Amino acid sequence: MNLLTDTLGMTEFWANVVIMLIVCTIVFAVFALMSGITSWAERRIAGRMQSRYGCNRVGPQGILQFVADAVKLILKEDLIPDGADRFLYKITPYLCLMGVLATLVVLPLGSRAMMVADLNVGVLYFISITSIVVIGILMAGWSSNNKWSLLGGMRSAAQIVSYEIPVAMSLLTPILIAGSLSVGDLLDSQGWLPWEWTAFQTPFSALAFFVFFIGSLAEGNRTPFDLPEAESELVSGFNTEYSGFRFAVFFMAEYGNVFLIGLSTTALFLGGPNLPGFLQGNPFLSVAVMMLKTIFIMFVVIWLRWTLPRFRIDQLMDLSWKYLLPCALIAFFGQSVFMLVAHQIPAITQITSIVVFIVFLLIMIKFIGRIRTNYKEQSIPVGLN
Amino acid sequence: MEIADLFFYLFSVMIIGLGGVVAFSRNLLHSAFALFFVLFGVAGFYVLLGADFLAMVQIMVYAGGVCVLLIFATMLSDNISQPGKSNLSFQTVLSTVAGGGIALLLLSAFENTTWNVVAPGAMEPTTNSIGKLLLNEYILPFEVISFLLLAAMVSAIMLVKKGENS
Amino acid sequence: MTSELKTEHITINMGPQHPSTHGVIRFVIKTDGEIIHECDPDVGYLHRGIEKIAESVTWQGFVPFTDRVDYLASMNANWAYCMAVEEMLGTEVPERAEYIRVIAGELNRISSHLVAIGAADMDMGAITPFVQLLREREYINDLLEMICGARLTYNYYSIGGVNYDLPEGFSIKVMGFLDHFEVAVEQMHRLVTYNQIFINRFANVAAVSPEMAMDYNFVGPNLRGSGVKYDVRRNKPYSIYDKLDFEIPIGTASVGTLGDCYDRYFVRVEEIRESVKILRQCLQQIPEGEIQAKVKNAIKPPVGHKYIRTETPRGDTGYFIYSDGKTSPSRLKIRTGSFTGMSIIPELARNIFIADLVAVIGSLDIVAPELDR
Amino acid sequence: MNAYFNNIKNGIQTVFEGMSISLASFFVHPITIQYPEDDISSAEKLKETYKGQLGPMPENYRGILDVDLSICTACQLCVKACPIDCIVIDAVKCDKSKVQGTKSEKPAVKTRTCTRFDIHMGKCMFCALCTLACPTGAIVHTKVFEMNKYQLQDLVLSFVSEEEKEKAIKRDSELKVEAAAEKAAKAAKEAEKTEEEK
Repeated sequence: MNLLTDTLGMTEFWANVVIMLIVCTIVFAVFALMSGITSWAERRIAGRMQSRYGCNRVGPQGILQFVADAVKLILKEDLIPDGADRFLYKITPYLCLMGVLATLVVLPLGSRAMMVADLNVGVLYFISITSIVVIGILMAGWSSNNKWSLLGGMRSAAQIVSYEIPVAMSLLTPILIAGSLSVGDLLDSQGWLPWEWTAFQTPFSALAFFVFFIGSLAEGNRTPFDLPEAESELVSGFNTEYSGFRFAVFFMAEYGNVFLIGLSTTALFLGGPNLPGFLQGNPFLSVAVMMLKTIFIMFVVIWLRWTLPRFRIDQLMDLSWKYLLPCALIAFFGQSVFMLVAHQIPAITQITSIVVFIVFLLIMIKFIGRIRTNYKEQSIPVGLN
Repeated sequence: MEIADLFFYLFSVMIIGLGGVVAFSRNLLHSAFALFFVLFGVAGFYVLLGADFLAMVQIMVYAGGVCVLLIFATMLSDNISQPGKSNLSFQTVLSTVAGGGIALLLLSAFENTTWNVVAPGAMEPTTNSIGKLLLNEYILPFEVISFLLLAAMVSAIMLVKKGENS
Repeated sequence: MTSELKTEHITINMGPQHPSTHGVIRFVIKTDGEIIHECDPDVGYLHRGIEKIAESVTWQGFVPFTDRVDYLASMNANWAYCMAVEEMLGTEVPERAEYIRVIAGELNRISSHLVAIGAADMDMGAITPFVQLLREREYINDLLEMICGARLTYNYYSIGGVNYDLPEGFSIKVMGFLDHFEVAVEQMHRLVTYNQIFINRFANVAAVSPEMAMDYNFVGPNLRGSGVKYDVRRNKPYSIYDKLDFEIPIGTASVGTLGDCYDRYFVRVEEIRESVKILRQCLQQIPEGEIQAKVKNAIKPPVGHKYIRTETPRGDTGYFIYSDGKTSPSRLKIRTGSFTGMSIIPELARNIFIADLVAVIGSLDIVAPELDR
Repeated sequence: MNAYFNNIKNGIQTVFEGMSISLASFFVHPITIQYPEDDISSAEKLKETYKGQLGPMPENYRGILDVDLSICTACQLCVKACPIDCIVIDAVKCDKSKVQGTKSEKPAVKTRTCTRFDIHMGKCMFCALCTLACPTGAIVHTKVFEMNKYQLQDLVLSFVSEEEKEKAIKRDSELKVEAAAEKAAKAAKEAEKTEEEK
């Protein structure tokens, strides 16, 4: 800022504009790259889970596949269906992308200092800005003049609107722990050790973490909640009619959403970029830690997609209203009571968090055991050769 | 010109222009979608005024909730799957009277209010104080309203369930 | 408050190109939002006139065409046709040939059921089990390729026996494969069949009562899914099935109502296990000997007609043959299982979700070419 | 209420089991054959790459058809067996050994030689009925399955070249002349004989 105003002789206004543009470019570049890489990773992971290779032709291990895809989609003819609402049809993909991108404003790519804006209503902003995506998908579905698209749009809107509630409710628990709505404060309320993360602090916050993760999967239209795009039912849902660059934008928004799920889960529940004391403030390390956790969560999201079947629309609503919402409320209420108790007996906080983490570890050990047995079963030779 | 001024004008243009679309568009869904952006622009104004909490609630409740419901309701109306559905109004007289009345009311309110002009300065975040006010001074109204909303919700479910059973 | 909201039904074309119609079928559905009011299946997109072709090719020459009736279970279709002609001629098939026929037929039944349950999984959005099950099917294709050289349209059965003998070491290879297969498929069932989401999608959807199933002339796994214990292999044994020990699985309403999608699906899962049992028995019992009965080059069956029923993966497949003593059939009619399954869809697809219709099609295991022939 | 909690319990358990299975298959080696790179006809290479999961192409694979004209007797059995009439054979009666340069122990006149042996691979449905019908094993399925062509006409395989055809026809006419001459000679001889007898 000072550099721009002093040395280049800019007015404060223009300096602001330039800084805004630079920040936007950086964030957008990271976002676009991450969504591209996610789409590549998804295909590779899906391939390996299905005993195939996945894309491995363009570039080393096929990593440039998304570039090739983007080039192909940009060069493709942009079709607008007959009878479509042309104006709405054209602007919709950008609206969806905008909704996803806008979320990045309050999510840190690294430490607290590396947020675009540390709003003091950050969490609220994060929840509410999703409505742009809802409108975008509704518009896409309606303006395509295709009944499958319309059904997809309606499904998506109903789904996102109803899953916003358990997500918002589950976020109350970390808000209660941090005592603030600012994402930066939420980061500061967690330590670098796993049992200092919000997710493992109490059984209730673990429950909230669970609800939040499932809810954000649903908001990101990922399997098992990918009803708006349910391939076997609605052909491709709201983006059935889109082709060319507009489809590429939808695609980017979709995979960017996976990145956002990872980023938000990490920042709000998994300790974010927090480092041990003596390394605190090292920007590279904090970015590395943040990205590592994010990529892990993204892997889990992709992994879930290639594991589970899809819900039906009424079961989806059941899950939201009958299962997740009560869970979120229990988590919120339990956390409040726990904090009242912990106010009297301070030692209980530490003990609970370690116990919760040990329980989590035990589950993981069991889980790894299952993976080992399944792997052994899969490696039984076929004996055809 | 401050950066905030730029946004002020941007949001103003957005609200007025899209407000015009809401009022004059012949396509019901175009109006509904435009309304979403009008509400969004109003939220932008709240931000400029330093009412951050209010702005977020505006987006969450009005833009994300009410407006989507509105669009749902619009889509339930006849023949809406065809784009280009027009919504010609035939009750010109009645709507002129109603609209003019409201406009007069607002104008008189605008004229008769003594506006508290505050010097521009660093505006404090409001979330904290709103929360404190709600849970201390206004706890009773707050609880009463939440109870009312709960009752409304339960009764709505009851009504729907009744319809289902018969 | 009493006045009804006026809504209109939307008419949607599901197909002929649609990811879940398993080929070229069209469903015209009238929906109220997500709920289907009326569904009108439209067949005939894949009509190739196979029954008419029979009238202009020789008796042996028609065998490769039966491959194309149901491309997922060509062996079984070959078998049905060959049996019908053999009955007309009065030819005795050598015992080794019968064993080979059962082995090939049951291998093909497994591979067909793998596609059926895999496609049902994929319709429910679980793509990994589908691909993994197809991988297992690929091994079966390899095995069948070893015995006849083709992977899909086998033309393996000939009138009076089979075309080729089993290659050397085939039994060991099949046994080795079965050891792998049982475990691998069981794992895929843990991945999707017993998954709670999957069960919720399939259980209690589109239940067909036993009476209804018989009224609509259901056959094969669909009929057994409704709890009717009827299998041509047991009730009217042909080939060597009366010597073999296997169960007829029926729907048990384990998670929902009797005859729902899950029952139909699960009968296929059980049938794969039974087929594995049959295969093991056959491979142990298989005798040495001829594989082909003496049949003249130009077959001329006596004047008359014959109707043969066999149990193919898609149910009771019947071949009606009318011969007027010439070198080609005078009239041939094929009765297939998919067609009877299709006829119940308008009945089942009333007041269910669009997503359920996909489940219904998947659980009925409809193969488009078999509908139209 | 019990069903409600059972649903949650089963849901979590089965999802965890499913996740462990899909992660286990994540570590299993893929079985896709990288087609142009991997040689699928060699068993050793496949065994090495795919850990014995994949079988090589079997010896009796039913690929594109091939004809060994040296043992073909032009008996037309394959033409009769083919249900879709994709094989066309024209033959002349002539000495195959002279045309093809192979030695035949059969008497020259009785062997038939193809002047045309066309198979329309675009029509062929690889049913192997022709190979089963062939008494000498002249027509066989090879292991070749790559037969992309730019022109539909290129899918018609002609096993008899123009040159050979001409040769055969020439030889045939020669033989005919020879036979006629022989016949004439024989007739003359017989006539002589009868005259002598007379």
